[in-house]
Amino acid sequence: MLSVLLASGVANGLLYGLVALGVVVLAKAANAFNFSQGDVMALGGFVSYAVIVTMGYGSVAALPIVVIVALFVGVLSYLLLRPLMDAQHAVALLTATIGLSFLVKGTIRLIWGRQGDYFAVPPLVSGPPIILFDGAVIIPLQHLVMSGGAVLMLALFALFFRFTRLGLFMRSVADNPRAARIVGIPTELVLCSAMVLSLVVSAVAGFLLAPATLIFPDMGFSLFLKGFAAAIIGGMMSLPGAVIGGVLLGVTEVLVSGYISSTAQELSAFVLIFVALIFFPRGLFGGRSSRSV
Amino acid sequence: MKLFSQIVGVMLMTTALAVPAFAQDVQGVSDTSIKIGTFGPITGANYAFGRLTMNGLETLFADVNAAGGVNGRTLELVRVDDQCDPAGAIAAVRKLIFDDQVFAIIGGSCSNGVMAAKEDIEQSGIPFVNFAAASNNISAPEIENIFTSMLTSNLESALQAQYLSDLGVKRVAVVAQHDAWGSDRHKTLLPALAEKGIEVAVDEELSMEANDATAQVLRVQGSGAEAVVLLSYPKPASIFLRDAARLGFTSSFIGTSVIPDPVAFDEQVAVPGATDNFVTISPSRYALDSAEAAEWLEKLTTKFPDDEPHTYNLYGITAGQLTVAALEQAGADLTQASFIAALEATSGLETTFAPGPLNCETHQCLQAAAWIKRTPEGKTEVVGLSTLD
Amino acid sequence: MAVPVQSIRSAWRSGSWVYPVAIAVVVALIGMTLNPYLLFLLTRVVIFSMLVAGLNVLMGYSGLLSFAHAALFGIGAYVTGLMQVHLGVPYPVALLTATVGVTGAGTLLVLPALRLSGIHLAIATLAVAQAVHWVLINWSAVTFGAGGFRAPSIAIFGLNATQSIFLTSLVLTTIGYLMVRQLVRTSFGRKFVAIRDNSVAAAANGVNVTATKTIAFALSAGCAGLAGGLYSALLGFVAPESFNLEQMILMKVMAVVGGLGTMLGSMIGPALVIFLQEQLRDSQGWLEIIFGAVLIGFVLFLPKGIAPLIYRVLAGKRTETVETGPRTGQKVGLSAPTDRAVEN
Amino acid sequence: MLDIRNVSLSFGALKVLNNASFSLGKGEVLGLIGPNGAGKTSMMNVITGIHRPQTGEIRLGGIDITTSKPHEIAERGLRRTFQTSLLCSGMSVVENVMLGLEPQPAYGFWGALVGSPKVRQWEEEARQKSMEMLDWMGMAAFADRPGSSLSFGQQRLVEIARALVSRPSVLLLDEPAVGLTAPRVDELAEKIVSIRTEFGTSILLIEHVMQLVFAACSRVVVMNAGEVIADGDPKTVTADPRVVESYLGRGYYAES
Repeated sequence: MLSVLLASGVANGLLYGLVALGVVVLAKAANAFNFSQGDVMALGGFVSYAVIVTMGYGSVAALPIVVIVALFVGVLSYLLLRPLMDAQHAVALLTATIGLSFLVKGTIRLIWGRQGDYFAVPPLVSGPPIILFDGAVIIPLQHLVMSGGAVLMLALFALFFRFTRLGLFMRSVADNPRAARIVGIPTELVLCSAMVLSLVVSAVAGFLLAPATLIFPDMGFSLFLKGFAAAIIGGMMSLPGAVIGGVLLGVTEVLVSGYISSTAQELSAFVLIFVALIFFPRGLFGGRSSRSV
Repeated sequence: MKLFSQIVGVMLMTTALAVPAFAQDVQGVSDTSIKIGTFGPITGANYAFGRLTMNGLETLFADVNAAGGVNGRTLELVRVDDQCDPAGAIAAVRKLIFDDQVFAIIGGSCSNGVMAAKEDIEQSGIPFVNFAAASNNISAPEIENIFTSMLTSNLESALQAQYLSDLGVKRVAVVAQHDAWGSDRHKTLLPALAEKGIEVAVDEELSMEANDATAQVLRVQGSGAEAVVLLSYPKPASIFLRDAARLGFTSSFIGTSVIPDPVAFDEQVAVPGATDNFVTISPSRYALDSAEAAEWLEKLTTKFPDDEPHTYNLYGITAGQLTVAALEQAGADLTQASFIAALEATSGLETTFAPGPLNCETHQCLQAAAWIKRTPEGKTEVVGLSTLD
Repeated sequence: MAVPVQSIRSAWRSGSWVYPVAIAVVVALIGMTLNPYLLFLLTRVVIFSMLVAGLNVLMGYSGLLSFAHAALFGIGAYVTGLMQVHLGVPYPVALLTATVGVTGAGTLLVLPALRLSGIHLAIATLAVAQAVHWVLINWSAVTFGAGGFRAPSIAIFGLNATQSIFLTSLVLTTIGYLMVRQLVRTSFGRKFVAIRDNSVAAAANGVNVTATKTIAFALSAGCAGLAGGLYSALLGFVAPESFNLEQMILMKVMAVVGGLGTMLGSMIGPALVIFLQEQLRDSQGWLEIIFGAVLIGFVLFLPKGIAPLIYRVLAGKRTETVETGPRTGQKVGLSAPTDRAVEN
Repeated sequence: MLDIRNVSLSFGALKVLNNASFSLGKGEVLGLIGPNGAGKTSMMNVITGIHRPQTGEIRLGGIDITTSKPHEIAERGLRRTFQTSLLCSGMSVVENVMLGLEPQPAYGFWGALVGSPKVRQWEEEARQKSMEMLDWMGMAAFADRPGSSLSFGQQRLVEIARALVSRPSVLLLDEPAVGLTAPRVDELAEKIVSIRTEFGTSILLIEHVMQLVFAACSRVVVMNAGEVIADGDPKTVTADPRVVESYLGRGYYAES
């Protein structure tokens, strides 16, 4: 039982980790948070539904379209919120992203809301689950694809930040925005790419998640909350931390559900958020000093 | 003093607006029309229970109007969105009664909303037929002007327990979502099972947000339950069945009236064979894909081309047929009192979709349910009708 | 004009209680003539004004973001309703207990979180709110679970239930409004604004930042608790979905539209939002899009909300002080470069 | 008045203050100078409790304030200004100054809620005191303007008024001359000197503008790389080769 639980906890956790990646990218580069991330994740699911089910193309075609839509939404969001993207407007920005979240959700409902209540997206690959150790571990292919996709995204992110110019720019803006501006790093470009990147990774997470669940317009917020919890557990500033935080959250949820009570499952994320914020304000992996006021 | 006179002016104006114009003797009834109000979620997450049921009601009204109306009067439907929220439902009901001045209300989809508005409905004495909300507390204990044409949670629970008992099941697992609807069903199912001597092996929660039911499936699997009652909306139920299929857990699965279409549900589960042992209960004896529903399906899709047809449309049709029958019974000299009396006197009324004749003596008019399965060919099949022993 | 404009202006300026009370009396008289539907809406506006006034102390004046207010509002409603139902306590006692209890509970819940600021505080309060919601649903032995329960309504002076709760709410909200407005005009108000504009500088000037945050939170929790208690009697039915995150967002929209950090905004915001909500009752799915657009539009183009515009009309060209200054936590452009941040 | 003994502060591997010691005598105006990154502002943040040093001790009037919180230190009579002007934009100028009097309002929460006579009296007096202070700084004309509408230099003066209004025993000024023109700097120096004579306040002044340091300070402490490298009267210290090397640079004498 434990191994099965762990396997599904890890698969779900990696998805939370993907949302957390988006949270961390934006937090690092722009010191901002975007409530509409969860809704863009839902949008990713709906777009892949439209491509795969409504238009009848394969899953391979869905991914680039999901990314293109997310790029579009990301650039639009950036253009809209640009005046608020600095430290002084943090609260205003957060409030505006709540509005954005409503806009995205409302749009999803306007387009797909009348066609049914919950949509099923066919699995990316079909086939029997992988059974290991005489059935002690059963890994469905969809979980494997989800996990694989999440790990791949993480690897791409790591490479991006290490080896591309834009990635370097984003890192230096995160480390010291003032210095970065002085040495001529295009701050605007960095902020824009952070916003776009965080939404793209969310939409891809939606694309990966969609086949494993049923999609509906309101699905985004709780996923964003869990992604956020994962980011906090991971220290908010560390990319691997975000993914590990996600896995930790996913495993905690499934263990609480399996060994304590399924009623307590929903609570565990909130308790983790609170505990992490109070006792590990820098996360389990963060290392930034804090001031006393 | 000018300020004072301005204030008085504003007050007088407001009074003038607020006092209703008594142009007619019976609220909402003219020589040519009857104004009927309806409320429920038109938008938002629960729109299906509200808007789609309203679509059915309105389609039926259009049908009746096309045939000359009721005693020469056409039926006019006023829709108000309550957003499935208690305050919204109170506002909606008061708007219908005091602002739109409707003759009667046929509506209500979210139990908590209807419960919140119940006091207003009760006090105003307006005839009310609940068409989609399940809670037993809406219509019981009996209140003079409140009726329901929906399968109540008590009855549904009792019928489920009876069905399981007939199957010879001794131990069941319950998997429920803990929202207003789910906990209402849960609260009534447990005593109903106990009464039939059926033991609850495990009692699990699966929330709307869950994307994984591994833990729940494993616990149910380990409990030795012979059947599983899924007290949930299609989404959690699908997640459960998917995970059950992947973990190789087979059992009898019993659905609820919020999953009235096993074919659509099978498409949502999307795992071949996962719903083979799934039977669900429905307040409608024909599914949308049946020959009996074809005529209505066409009318619905013509009238509401943007909305996907749904079993909830049929509940609206049932409520509408009950309303029209009672209006006809009440005669040309229509009053709210005569309409209520006609509703109460309704007995043995055959409707197109209700699984049994409607008897409104107890104000809970529907006392039967259908059991529906998906055939291997992908059609719905009514496997039985049941009424309480 | 019989009443000289000058005297109205000076009355506004001095924070006199005469005008708010006069407005309340007019509202009361108008309210008594309204039909139950409109009176229900008006009472909602009045109750939400109390809540938003408290939220404004937190969000507007102190710059602290909280997502816990819908939950605190809910606790107020539940405590009031449940004490009457379970213990048979009279309404005023239940209401008072709820107010005091929510003040205490809100403060206790958030005390550990006050070490945090900005988004982290917001998320911590969000977690608290979700946890409270979970408890309301699952502690069914006491709370009656997700299905809610019928709460007693009240009757005073032989009036009907809606009129009674309307007058009660109006009186309490007016008193609450006057008290909070009085408070923000004293050193407490300056401390709130100081920790919002710059908590480091505030501390260096002797402001106990944690204590000030706690007071702001306690005060706004108290307002939420009292408003919740009134809401319980207004609805006559208490259920968890009246206090979920969507309601929280609605409260935020009210505060932003009215004008963060202005007391007048706390009254205008709820009125406008509830009016809009009613107008959109028969719209087909545009509600979310419109509210989303309104929120973004205000934050971007009218960050001070509507209240300052009204102040300008009411009081002529006025200088900006605690009552009318910029309140959204953003700084108005400094006349000198600001890139020399505090070294740390 | 203020004793800093062997204070060290580091952020991770970065050592910002290294065993630094100096003291500020009663009624003294002490200049703290050094190159960028020498740790001057960090020193000020350590003194005012914003950062807690890893080692060492800070005493104010003989009382250990090393672990005190910023507001407690302020209440003990130590006030400061900031490098970037930090008036609260949401308040008028006079309200900003009144903030300096906040720790000791003679009324509590309940009094403030109901607006008791005591509250009104205190508020009236506080406004009076603040207006006097603004007047003294020559800023009374701006009293009702929003804090953010003032020029940078004007905000600086208001900030000093805010720090002074509670008559602190020690005042820390962090680069008050930034962005001021030369005649303004002279005015500021005069003000600083008269703060000492008029209120008896001891002043620690961090400054790059040597014009101000020479005009106002009786003694100078020089820091470099987190260490105190010189301590003495301005002329002597600025002649110290180590100081010239590390901070003032060759061009210094040529400029002045």
